[in-house]
Amino acid sequence: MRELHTKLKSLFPVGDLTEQRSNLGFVTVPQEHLRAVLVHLRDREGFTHLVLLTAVDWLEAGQFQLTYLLSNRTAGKDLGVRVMLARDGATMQSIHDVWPTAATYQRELREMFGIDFPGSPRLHEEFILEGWNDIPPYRRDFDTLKYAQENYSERPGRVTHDPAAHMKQKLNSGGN
Amino acid sequence: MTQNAPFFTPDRSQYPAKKADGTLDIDIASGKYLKLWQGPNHPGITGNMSVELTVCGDEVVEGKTHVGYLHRGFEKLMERRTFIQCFPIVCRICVPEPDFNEYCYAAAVEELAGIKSPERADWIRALILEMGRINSYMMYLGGQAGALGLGVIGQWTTYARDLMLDRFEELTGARIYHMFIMPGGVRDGLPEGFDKRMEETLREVESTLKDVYDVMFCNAVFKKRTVGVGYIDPALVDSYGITGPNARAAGVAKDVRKDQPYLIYSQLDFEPVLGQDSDIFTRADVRRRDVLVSVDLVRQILAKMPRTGPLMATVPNVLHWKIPRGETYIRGECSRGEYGYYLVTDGSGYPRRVNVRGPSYTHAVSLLERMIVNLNISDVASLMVSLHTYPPEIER
Amino acid sequence: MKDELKIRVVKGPDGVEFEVEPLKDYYCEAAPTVMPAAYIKVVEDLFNWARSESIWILGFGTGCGAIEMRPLMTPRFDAYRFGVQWRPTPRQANLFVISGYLSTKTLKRAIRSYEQMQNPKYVIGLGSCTINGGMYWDSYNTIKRLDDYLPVDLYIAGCMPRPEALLAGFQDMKKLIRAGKAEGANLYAENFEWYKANQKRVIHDWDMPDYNW
Amino acid sequence: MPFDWMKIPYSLLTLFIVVNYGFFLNALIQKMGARAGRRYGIPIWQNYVDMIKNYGLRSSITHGAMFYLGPVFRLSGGVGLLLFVPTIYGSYMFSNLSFAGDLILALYFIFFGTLGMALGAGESGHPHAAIGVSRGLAQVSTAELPFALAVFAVALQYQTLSVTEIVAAQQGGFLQWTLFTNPLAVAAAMLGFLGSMMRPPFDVVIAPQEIPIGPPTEYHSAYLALMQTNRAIFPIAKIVIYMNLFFGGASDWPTFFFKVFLIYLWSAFVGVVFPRFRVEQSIRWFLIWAVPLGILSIILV
Repeated sequence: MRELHTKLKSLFPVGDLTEQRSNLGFVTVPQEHLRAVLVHLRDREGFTHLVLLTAVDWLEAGQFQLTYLLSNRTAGKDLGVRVMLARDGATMQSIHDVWPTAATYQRELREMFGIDFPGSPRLHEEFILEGWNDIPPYRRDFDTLKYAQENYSERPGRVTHDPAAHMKQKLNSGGN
Repeated sequence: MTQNAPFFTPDRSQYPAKKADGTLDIDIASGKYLKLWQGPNHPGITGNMSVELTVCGDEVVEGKTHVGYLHRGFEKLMERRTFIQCFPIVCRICVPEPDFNEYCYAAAVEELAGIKSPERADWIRALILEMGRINSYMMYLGGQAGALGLGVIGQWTTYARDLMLDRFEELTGARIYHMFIMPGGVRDGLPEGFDKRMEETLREVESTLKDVYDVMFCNAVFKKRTVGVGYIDPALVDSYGITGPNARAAGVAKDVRKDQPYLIYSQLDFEPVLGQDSDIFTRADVRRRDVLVSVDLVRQILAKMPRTGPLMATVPNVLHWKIPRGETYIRGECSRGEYGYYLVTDGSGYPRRVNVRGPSYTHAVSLLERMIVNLNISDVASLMVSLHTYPPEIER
Repeated sequence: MKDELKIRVVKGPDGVEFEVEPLKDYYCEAAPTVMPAAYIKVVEDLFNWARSESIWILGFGTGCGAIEMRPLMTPRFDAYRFGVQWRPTPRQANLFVISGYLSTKTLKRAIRSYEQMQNPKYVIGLGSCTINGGMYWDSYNTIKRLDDYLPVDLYIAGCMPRPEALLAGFQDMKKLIRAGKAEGANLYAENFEWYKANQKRVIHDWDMPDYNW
Repeated sequence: MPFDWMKIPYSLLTLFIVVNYGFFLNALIQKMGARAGRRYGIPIWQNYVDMIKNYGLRSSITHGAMFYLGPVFRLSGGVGLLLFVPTIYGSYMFSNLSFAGDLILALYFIFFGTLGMALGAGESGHPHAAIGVSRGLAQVSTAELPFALAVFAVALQYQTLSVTEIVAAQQGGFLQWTLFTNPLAVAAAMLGFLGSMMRPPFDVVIAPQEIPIGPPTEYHSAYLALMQTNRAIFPIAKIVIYMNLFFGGASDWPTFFFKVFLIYLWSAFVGVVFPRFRVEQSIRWFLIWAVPLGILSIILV
């Protein structure tokens, strides 16, 4: 992992390595270098398998984190490539021509986070949701409970306990 | 296309021309093409999803997968549940093999919280995962035969699966959703006499498999329908993210249990099952042999596992459990391929983001859309089953 | 000629008006009609008995409960013994088992499938998620109360209900049908406006006719 | 020849017996399939209940005139086929109207129902029905071919087109049966029989996993009940033809039940253990295996 990171660092302006396990690390890459890094990793370093592509919403920092998780099967190593995007008008270059499966992930990200990937095939077709009329649901500022209560009628009689208070009462009530 | 299989070359003379933006030039009004929806209310579809087929004669010229019918927004729901509250809902993501959700989630939480699950719990986890794998494959074999009209196989394999569910029931107390692998360990040890009853069940599974082999795999009509249909080029394996038996049938020895052994798989003795020329028949055969491997693994696990020792590691008070900031990815080899959980924590009592990587995500969408072209309508159902797709893990 | 077969002008869901010739085009926007028991009691009893002993289920697995359908068709539980069979097309089915949570996308298809079934038709809601949302009580994409959208005759609780519970549910369903109490289709026709309003409130892109036979 | 009016009630009696036997046999065969899958299977009276229920449904939808007529045509195909062949040889009561019909008429009736069904299902406008119809017509044509060849071989052999006379020629010990006097024709016809019974491996027409469930997709309530009735009559009527032509006919009811059961069992037995062919595969199969046998049998005669 460390050698790989050193090598990458000499070629691209990548950030520091977060070593989660001996065979799993995460690096941050500037947005404009992502494609070059991915192609380099795929063709030169044997990271041929795109495991997943997903986003994390850091609402407080006003950023989206895109994670491209690559895997090198022969070496048994995984590398997560992180890209930080500004949350407003988030746009990212598409990598569907590097890995064809990425098109599906990008469709999902556009629908669930509202991140745009210009040029990705069938990007604007509905993927999971149908007739969605609110902000993309996986964003942190979308409140699913509020939406559910506003849109769906509930059957009366459902009680929700706060787990901590409930346990405290249960433990103190009879000792059993 | 490989050299040794020239008869797999598709005939594209009837195929519609491509327009400038890459989409196909299909004029429905010309009467040459027909839109055909397969699903969601269709017995030939694997679960609740649908494929929009454009057919020309009997041949599919374009197929589009539509998913989302089972979307419950798990990844969002988990962001507003504490770590222990997530545990009962993760297994609902994938019905035929729910234990992988529990394992991957538990392992990811343990890794970020710095907990090490006890060794005995690891053995029991592996036991449960292998039992679940047998179940899932049995379901698959029935489905594959059923897609071609051989319903009797489904009867036999589902019966064997029911026996295995009995073992699950006595171990975990539930048939489908076991909720057994908690963050920190497992809920309980093996009950009294479990080994003996397990051995009987395994024998039953083996004898069912023998019947299945005789009736299904030695069947001339079955071979005629499946050999050479739905071929996966090994070169596609990496670019399309193909994992599990679909990749192994193409001759690529992708098996997370061997590549990155998790739990106690490094102490077990097994070889990943490989095939050549990944057509529908080979994939079915690889899975059949994989059941035998799993049966053997269950026997090994029962023989080698420690019978005493703790089942749960010390876990902080789950009501106020906070996990420091970090991110990790945990994967396991489920019956359909690589199953993984990507977990991000931010120091609070709730996960920041959970992403589930289901193997069907790539198999059922991008791969299926590519493979379905030039196929006969009759083979669509069979192809979908043979990719062993399962929609809830696509949309969660 | 019946009124419903005459040429007429209709307004589509997108607001465009067009002419429909029912014998040639397959379009229907007529509301369902209430169809009361039409025969004398003895005949109606015989029919109710036949309906109860021959339950044809629509093979549409809408949620995770569908996985327990397979064991029901196979040796261990074998629901065929009780006259329960699975039909692949809604036209021939009498019972719609909503097997678990319904996302709004599936709800749309479920409504269509339900409306294509023939009167009398029955609905069983399977699992706690059809009763009050169950595990998905705060989910933005699943409905919480099935009986707001379809007339439910029977609920089977559990997450997920065991096959034995389903078999018991079928027996209860039979009792309901035999007693002539399972009139969900007529209930749907009577309260059609209310059901439609509920359905349209959760399905935001309503792009189908209001009622399709 | 003056028309014998008593023939009509007797024919209806035959029809009644055959309908009931057909329902019984269908259920029995379904039960056998269930037993192969280690299930208990449906109750033996289930098909009656299903039929009553379907007649008892309150609503039904039309898709046009042919949609009505499809099941009617199909039923009249089955009934007509039954009425114009002698069910019980040598019996006054149960030889039906066989004095009027001959083999060519029977062949026509076998196809008549399928064609009517094709028109009706086509009218329903469901793409699955349309696909099923095109598959069905292609496959039934090729499956009928060996049967037609075998029938011609038999007709040549006995120098007659009358079913009654063919049966008469086969009396006197089972060695007189066509099965032993012309085995090739029987083999060809039995292979063709598989194809027309809509059971695996030749049930691609109604394949539930591909085009659920083919031509009858849109049929429901009373239409479906008519088709169910036909499903009880038609196979038996067809088997009666086979029995008369190749297996010496039946001179009393027990023989009739036994022979029909055995011939039906043949298709069910094959059906349980085989998946289904694609339509072009099954056509090829008939052309390669069954048709040469039929031609050979004609040549040898």
